Amino acid sequence: MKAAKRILGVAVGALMLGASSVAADTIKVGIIGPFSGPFALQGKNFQAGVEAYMALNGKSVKGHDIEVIYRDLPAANPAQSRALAQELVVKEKVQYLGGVYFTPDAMAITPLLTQANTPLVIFNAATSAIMTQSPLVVRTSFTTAQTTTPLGKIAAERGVKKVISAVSDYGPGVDAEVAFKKAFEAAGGKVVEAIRMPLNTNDFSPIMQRVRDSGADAVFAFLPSGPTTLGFVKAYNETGLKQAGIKFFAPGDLTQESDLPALGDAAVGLLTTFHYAVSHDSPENKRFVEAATKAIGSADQLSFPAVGAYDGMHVIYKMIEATEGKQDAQKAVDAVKGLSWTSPRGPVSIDSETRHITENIYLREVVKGPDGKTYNKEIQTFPNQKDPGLATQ
Amino acid sequence: MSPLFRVEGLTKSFGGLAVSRNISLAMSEGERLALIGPNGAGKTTFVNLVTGQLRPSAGRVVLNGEDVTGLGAVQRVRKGLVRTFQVTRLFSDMTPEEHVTLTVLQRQGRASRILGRFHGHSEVSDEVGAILRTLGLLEVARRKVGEIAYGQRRLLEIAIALALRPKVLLLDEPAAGVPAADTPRIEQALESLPPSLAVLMIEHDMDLVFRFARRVVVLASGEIIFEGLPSEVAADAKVREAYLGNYAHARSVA
Amino acid sequence: MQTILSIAIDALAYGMALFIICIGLSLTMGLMRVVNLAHGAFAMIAGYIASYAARDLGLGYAAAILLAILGTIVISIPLERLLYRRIYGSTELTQVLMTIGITFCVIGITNYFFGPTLKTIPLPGSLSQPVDVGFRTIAAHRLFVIACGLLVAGGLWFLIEKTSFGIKLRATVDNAAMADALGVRTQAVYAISFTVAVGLAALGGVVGAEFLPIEPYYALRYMVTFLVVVSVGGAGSILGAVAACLLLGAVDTTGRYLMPDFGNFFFYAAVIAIVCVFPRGFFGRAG
Amino acid sequence: MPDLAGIVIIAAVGMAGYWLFPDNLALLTRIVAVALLVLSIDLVTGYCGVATLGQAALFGAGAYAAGIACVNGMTEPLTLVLIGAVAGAVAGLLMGSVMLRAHGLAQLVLSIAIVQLFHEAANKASAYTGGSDGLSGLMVSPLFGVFAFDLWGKTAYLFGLSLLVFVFIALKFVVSSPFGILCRGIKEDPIRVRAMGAFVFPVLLKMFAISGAVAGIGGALAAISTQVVGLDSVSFELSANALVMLVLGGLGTLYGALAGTVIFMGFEHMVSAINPFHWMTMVGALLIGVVLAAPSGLSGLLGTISRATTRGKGGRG
Repeated sequence: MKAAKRILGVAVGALMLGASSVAADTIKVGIIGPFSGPFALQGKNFQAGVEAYMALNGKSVKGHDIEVIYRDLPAANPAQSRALAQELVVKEKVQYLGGVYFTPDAMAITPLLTQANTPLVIFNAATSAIMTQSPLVVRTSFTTAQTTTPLGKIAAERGVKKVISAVSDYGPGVDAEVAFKKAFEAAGGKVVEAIRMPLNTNDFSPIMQRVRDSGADAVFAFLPSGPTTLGFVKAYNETGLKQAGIKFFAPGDLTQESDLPALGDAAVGLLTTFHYAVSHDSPENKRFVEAATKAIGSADQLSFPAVGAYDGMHVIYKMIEATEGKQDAQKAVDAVKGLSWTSPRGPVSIDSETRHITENIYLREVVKGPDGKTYNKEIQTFPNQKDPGLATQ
Repeated sequence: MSPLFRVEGLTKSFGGLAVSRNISLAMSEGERLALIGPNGAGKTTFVNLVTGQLRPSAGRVVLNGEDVTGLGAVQRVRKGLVRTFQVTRLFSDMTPEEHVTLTVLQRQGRASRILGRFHGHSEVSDEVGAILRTLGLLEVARRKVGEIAYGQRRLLEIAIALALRPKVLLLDEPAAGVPAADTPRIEQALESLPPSLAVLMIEHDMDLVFRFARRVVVLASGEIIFEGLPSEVAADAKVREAYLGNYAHARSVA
Repeated sequence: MQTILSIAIDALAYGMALFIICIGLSLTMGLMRVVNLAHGAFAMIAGYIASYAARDLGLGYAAAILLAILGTIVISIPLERLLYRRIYGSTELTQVLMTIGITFCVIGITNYFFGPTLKTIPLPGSLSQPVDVGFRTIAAHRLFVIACGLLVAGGLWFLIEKTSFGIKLRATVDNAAMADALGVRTQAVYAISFTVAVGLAALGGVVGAEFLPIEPYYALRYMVTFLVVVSVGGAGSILGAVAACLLLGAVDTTGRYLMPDFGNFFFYAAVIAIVCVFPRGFFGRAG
Repeated sequence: MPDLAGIVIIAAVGMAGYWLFPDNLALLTRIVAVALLVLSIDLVTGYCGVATLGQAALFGAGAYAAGIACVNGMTEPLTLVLIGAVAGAVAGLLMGSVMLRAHGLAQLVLSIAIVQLFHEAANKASAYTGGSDGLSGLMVSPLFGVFAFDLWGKTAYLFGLSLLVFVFIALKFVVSSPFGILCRGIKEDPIRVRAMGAFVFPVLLKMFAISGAVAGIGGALAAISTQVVGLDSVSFELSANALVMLVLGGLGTLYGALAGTVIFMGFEHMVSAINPFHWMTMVGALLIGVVLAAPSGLSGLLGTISRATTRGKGGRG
């Protein structure tokens, strides 16, 4: 509760700052994210990442003050997304747009960018195709195909022959299913059945029954982070699949750190691949986690969107540096093509072809720490992974 | 001459309970018939059966030689079988003029037109005006129904019915709930009904019945127990028994 | 056969969880004629209290449930006095406006105090183990939910059909003015019914949390499900609510097993079919 | 022309929005699109008494039809609006023929089930609709070959505003036509209407088609101005929000629909800009406040006030 109050304070503070400082050398950055509604936690992580970056790297670049303006987009809503982006550009005169949690919201912004002379740095929205919509988009998150692909190989290596895939029936779910199938079958395995579950499924036991009936050695799952994950993992445990030795593979969305306390012991042993774990062992990450935890208020709430936002701000800072504070979107984007740095998640770079981030993907296992809390422990690294979805295009 | 309208063996039961039993009666053009009976005798049920709000369990309704039993309420209205309601059913935020105009337009098949005006058809407004004048509703023609007196609402029920140019009109207690001071206006309205129209009136006010009806039918427990001249009703033993018996029974439950 | 049994028991557990949450709404809608869209919000409040009690205060499961029910009722009393009393007898749409407003507020406030993360209510060891029921293992918790559902159904039936309060309640529902004239304190009857409904929402929110996890958006996320279940069963009917929950639970569970890709189609197609055949719900009260 | 003054006021308010908030035109355009949706609900709920929590099915039908047509090369905006209207009307007929089988709560639940089925279908047919990623890449031609739909959104807003005024005028004619009056009658007492010799079902179905066309125009406008169609346009959430806006503004006047939309969305925009994290509480408080202060919606409140003042002056309406 204290934390929530502090967040509110910070937010109001940021806004007050916005109202008072209209100096000519202030560069505004507009961040669109789900700050309320069912995905509010992810939005809070955006904010934490941004604030952490600014706390550690200063609030100005080459003498230009940076001001961040947040706009709330609670759920996927392209019309509202476009309206917010337009307002940020036209009214608030932001030079950079950032954030964006959902793919359709990004798709609604891309047609505006050239005219707005504004780059869009995507902190999350994870469908490959966004990058092809505009040359002014840069992405610092991941794509579902990117995080999922190594899993195919891992599953095969661990002696799994037959897998049943169960994904939520929406864009990223389908991306995950396709990417896993491709990678797993390339490695010699077979996906015996592919289930697409409606997003609003509450009771997963019938799905688990199906998993059991399919005779597969393992289940591959993708669900959006949040409440459904909990039901899925619980059902996996309660219906005895875990005891029966059926393995569980998933991209890391399923075991995002902020869901782990709720999952509790049920999550122990789950294998996931992802680009970032809060537990990542590096000095950069330690600094980041400390600052971001301070910004978000509670260590339990920190999760992957924060690192996307943190690196997104890094890219924006570099853009401002390169353009000397002048508004020149193309120059700004060109300046970060090929840019590489050490992120809290490990070494990363912006692919100069696709403008999407190249990063390590880690295999993680959920384990119990000495304090009794579960966390994602990185146990294997797949270095410098590009987005396979874009590479094939 | 075959009658304009007749019902034959009309029967309705809910579950095992018969509320109308084998009712048969006929009416000819210009007929003035009163249907009376104690509370719960099944009078309104009878009207509902005749006008198609309820489906009979057995029996038929014949209008102008045509069996209309299979038709719905709307089609029966269009064939000329029109009713008023015991408790007025009106649109509280519309005016009498609007009610009657809508009815006339409906009769002309223009009520569900989107590309058409509601007001301003001179022949329609003439007709509406004439009907409202006959029923003495002209001065309240443009007040909302919610604001006019109950007696006037009862008259409006009749006005709507007349606007449909019915062949047979069923008036379900046209004077019910009307203050005594206003009953003469209702009576006046009843007298001014077109002479060729066959009218069946349900009414409790016996003065009104005697003045209006030339024939009386008495219904008790869903059955016709008497049919004859108004002057004979009071003397009929079965009628007396039905009314008084029912009265005694009614007291014991109240 | 084993599969059928297995699905049947899953459907039963899910249906019973729905039943416990929805029956309170069915009572408010059927008996009090209030379309209380904030019903889920009360279930959610209870979930938060139980989670707080069990995780932060370290109370046992039973104590957490009790505290959650009492706490939710305490919170609901001022709401009933100040807000709900204004909409008894209002049009349905006005009630919708008010109760959606309440839901928004509850979501906003919950988010503010507890943050947007999922909250769990730790189960006692005895309920968290899988139990072998012969043909498969099932979480003991699911059996507990089934038992709770049966208990609630029986208890409510007794309350409404067999107690003097039940008589007063039915009299008030049929004709409030008459009941008032006969000396029934209708305000009090409404207040008590409301309390019972909220208490049931609270119980459902806590014991159903394994199916419908507690988070701030709970109140809106499941609103449609609750509304659908109540109207399929017929508002105000205990038997109807049981039937609706079991049937919809079965359709949902079977649909998701047989053709998971079209699970929602099954569910909503069934709803449309049922509503078209039984426009008042299975055992709806006329009028 | 019915209600000329009102129409002038709407156009004037719309233009005032254009001059006063030149930097928020995308928001204003969105308000216009949603206003069309809310108007369409007013037609069935306010004029016919059929409450619906699924109207977005019709809005979405229009949006997706226009979007799919646009992606397939039909990029002329007026044509797209027409396509949206037709698709909305067809969806309206479908929805009406199911919903009109029930009454009251059951009817409401049918509307929910239908919008969920539409949503599910749009998600499943991702080859055509883009599924949850949204249908993107709508390249709408400039209006009349001259005015492009650009970043500043002037074309989109003025186009939307003109559509709104045009639709509003058309609806004023509809609701004051014999058909419109008949609908009001059905809302109050369908049995009386039947006793007048008028069928109820076909009349209501017709209104559903008109309502669908209006919602479809709104959807097409949203598709044209956003250049993306998302699943949110066929969602229960949008339907419920729109109904809330209508009830907020007041039913059965058309003006209430517009006022409710502007107030709800304007308020939401304002408080969510002031506090992007906790605006929901404020919106909730607004709704509760309105019920306590004006149970029949804001236009009802205005009506009460104006009646009170005229009565105070001793005048008679």
